[in-house]
Amino acid sequence: MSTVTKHVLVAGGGVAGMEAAGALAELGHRVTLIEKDQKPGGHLKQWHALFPDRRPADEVRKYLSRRIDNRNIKLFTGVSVEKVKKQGHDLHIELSDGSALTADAAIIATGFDLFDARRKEEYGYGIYDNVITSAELEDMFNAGRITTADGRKPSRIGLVHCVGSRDEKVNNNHCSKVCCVTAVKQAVEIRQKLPSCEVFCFYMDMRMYGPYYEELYRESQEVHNVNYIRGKVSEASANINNRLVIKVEDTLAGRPLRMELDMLVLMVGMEMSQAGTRLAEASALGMGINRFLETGDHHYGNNLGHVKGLFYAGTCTAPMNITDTISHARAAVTETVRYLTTR
Amino acid sequence: MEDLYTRLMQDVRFEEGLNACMNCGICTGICPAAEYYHYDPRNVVDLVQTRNNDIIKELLRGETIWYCGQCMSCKTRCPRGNTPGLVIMALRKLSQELGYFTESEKGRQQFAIKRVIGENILRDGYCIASYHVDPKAHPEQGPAWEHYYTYLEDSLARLGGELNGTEGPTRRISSDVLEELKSIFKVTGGQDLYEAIEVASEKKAEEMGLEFRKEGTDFEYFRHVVTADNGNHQTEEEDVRREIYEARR
Amino acid sequence: MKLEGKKRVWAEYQKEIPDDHFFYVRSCIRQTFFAGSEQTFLKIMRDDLGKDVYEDPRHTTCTGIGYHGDVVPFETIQTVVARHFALATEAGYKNIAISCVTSFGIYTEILETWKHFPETLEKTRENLFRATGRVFDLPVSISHASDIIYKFRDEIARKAKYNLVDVSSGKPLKAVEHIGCHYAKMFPKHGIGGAEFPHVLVGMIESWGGDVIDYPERRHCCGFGFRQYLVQANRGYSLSASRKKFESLEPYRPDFIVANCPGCAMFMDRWQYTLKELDGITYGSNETGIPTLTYEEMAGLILGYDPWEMGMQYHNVQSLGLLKKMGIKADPAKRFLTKDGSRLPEPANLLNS
Amino acid sequence: MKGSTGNRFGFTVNRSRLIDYDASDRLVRDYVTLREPSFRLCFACGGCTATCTAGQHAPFNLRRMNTFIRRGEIEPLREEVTRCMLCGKCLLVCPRGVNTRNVVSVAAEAIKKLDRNEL
Repeated sequence: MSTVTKHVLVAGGGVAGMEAAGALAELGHRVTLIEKDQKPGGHLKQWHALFPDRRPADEVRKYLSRRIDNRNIKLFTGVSVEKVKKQGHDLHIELSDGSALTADAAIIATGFDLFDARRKEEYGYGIYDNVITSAELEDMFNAGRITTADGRKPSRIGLVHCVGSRDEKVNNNHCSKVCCVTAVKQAVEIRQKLPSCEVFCFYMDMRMYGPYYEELYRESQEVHNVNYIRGKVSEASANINNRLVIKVEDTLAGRPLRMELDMLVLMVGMEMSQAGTRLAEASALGMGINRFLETGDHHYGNNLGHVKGLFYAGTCTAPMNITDTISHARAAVTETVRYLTTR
Repeated sequence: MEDLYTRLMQDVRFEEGLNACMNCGICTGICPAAEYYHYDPRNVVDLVQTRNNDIIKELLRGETIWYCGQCMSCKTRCPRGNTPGLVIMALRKLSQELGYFTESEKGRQQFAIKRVIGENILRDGYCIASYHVDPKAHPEQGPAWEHYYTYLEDSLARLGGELNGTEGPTRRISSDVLEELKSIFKVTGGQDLYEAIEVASEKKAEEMGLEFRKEGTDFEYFRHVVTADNGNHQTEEEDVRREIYEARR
Repeated sequence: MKLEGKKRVWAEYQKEIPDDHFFYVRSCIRQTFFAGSEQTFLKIMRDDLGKDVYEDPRHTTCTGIGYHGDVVPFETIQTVVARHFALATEAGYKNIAISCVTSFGIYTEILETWKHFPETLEKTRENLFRATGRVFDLPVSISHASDIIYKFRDEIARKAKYNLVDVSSGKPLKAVEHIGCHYAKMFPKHGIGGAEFPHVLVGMIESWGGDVIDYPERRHCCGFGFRQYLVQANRGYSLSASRKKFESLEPYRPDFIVANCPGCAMFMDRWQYTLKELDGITYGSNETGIPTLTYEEMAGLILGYDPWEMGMQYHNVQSLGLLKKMGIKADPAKRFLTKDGSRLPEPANLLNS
Repeated sequence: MKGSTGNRFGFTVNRSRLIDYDASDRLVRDYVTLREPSFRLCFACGGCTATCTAGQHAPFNLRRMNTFIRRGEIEPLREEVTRCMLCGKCLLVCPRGVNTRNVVSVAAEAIKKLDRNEL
């Protein structure tokens, strides 16, 4: 336990922010945790189950709630951090409610926004009734009801990978990393909940980079009969029966393919959050060409900001899964403590 | 042999049309040609980006590049900002400049397009005008067109035009304007392309033992190129040939 | 279907269309097959809307069919288009109004090329000067002629003599809109409503009382394909693509099809005849075919123009049923007349006659 | 003038190369999957095609054949299954342990049954 108590601000109460706040508080530091939503938890609040093992998201939520249940942490919700400025040895921090505070160090953990699927106009999200996002499918899992807009039980569902990722048309050349495995996880869940429903994943590459991801992919084929078609869906439309019609090339057959579906799920990717972008612009924090925060060194200084005393944690720096986000947050805490003790 | 990829890069449309393809197939998924020909724009772009001279030469000599209909639907959606349609246009231009187009059935058709559309432009100032579309050669135009064409002068007059008039629809383009057009074609390489098509076609006609004339459309070779159909344009033969070829290398 | 979603897209793709003073360039295909449509556009602009539209008889084809038929090099077509800009410059016009969608796509492509590769603009200036001694200013705006009708659609609605409504039932007519590929697929931001949900014809149809059908093959090409129609051996491609659209739109029982591209309007009419002859298929209610209109004809009908003076009889699928539904009294016996009213023989085998 | 089509237009509606998933059926796939369950494991790496001896000399592509089975595209399958020499080299390379050789045999069997309306 550190002997000198310092005050650290954590901007963002999602997975990274909660873990960082918890770890700092555990070491005896005073933490102010700022969350823009009414409740902490970030995107995890919406998720039903997690890849690769489909454990309930609630288990991780509970862990994180316990993590910030510490009297050293002061949580403020419904308010966001708008600007961070170096002032002598301290950091001067401005909040969206007009108040300001001073801290010895700060960790930015403003996270990501899900890609706005309306920007991929060819898929008709927000126009055709049964085009939904991966997040909305989680809502359905939470509600225990997977149905079309008019309440029918779907007999065929398609999942489109890389929506808003790897696509210069929406100015995102980066891979969001987690969508492939999310698609596989959701495909398996659909097959388990609706055994008569056929499921198709439309992918360009299967990026099963994490432990047990490839195994899940294999299980999805071997046990759950999930279908995979290699090709980026070109467009979706609705027919007279209000079923969706998609066009895609089956690149492994080298021929165009057409298929009717009851539901199309868009695996929306990660973008730097709007709140984080605002903060970065106001504070002149560098952003990379992918618009996430640029770190001090992408190999060995991946938690460092360019301002002394300012550290980064989680998906404000790049897309990552929960495991990596928690590790990244802990690493940010290590860097913060080193800074505070050697300053 | 001259590096064909370098030649292609000199075409601004090629530079614009080809970045790096990741073979997602979004182009082929909505390509009208992919449905009715053995055609896969994704594959064409992937072959070109190998920068392999032999592969590009095969494309220039083959049927594949002539299947595209240039609707440019591929441009709208490519996540890498490529335009396979523009790549095709650059390949077609080079194929004609090098005379390779006569090696394929679909490529040989360029002669007919030059003789009809190409010459309409310089002779009349139109790609196409009512008096060019003879219902006998265009039965698909149907009875409405046959009637319009038969009574062309009357039909046009009722709609506010004048056949061989000086203004309005399908007016006669004056000779000084046509001289300007010809001059533009001379200065910009249009005339050279026309000549390249003529020279290679005449050579091919001789090789095939078909009658060829320096003018018009009423002779064996012309009729041959507009009607010939070997029935193989939807089969996988091209693919097979390429696979064997690549395997040998 | 959620209309709000479409409205959001439409709001995103609005472009500046000038109010007046246009330099009009004709279309090879439109003046050949729909001469009355171009004349109707000019009449609407000049007589109904009081606009200044200038036409220089010295303008020629843009060579677009030759360009997309691959016998005309890019350098050549750039220079031909530059010559049209020179004519506009000489006449003091800065707004180009383009009849043809292929031309519109080419003008757009050329201006974009000149922007991204400035050396091509310089080369074109040099080429044009060497060939013709002409110089040109870049236009301030280029609009497709349908953009301009779109801009004035509400003014036309206020002057409307007829609406896209079935007068006997009071219900809106059901329209299929078809947008030429080169209108917005290459450069979505240059098309009203963008590439995925173009609003240019939808806006007209809705302003004039009709309903629009959204069907699965809405965005598919009519199948012109340039060389794919020009050469007889390839025409199956062209026919097949249109058939794919007909099969997809048929279940919605549309009252008519309208296109902003001259080629598309022509093919979607001609192929209905060919499919009937080849395969015995006739689309539309009572299997009489689906009338295919140009947007100029549609606008003309709204303003009370005589359908036969616009040339609507020169479609294989006749519009008598449609006209009746709209309450337009047009004597079928007056379809095939000369300018001074003498009767020409009637063609046989028209659809929906 | 008449083309090879024999009609007065000189052309006809073209045959579609589109894979229309709603027009085809998956009888052959289901038969193959039932009798050779490892078929489900193929993830289209192409190892089989690369090592295939028959594929060096004839247009045979096992990886693509698997795709056709999955999509219910029977016509291209008919010829494909006859081209395999059943040497089994592909078995050695498959990273997913698919009994590739048996997939071909079972698919050939399924087509025969399909033609006799026994599927």
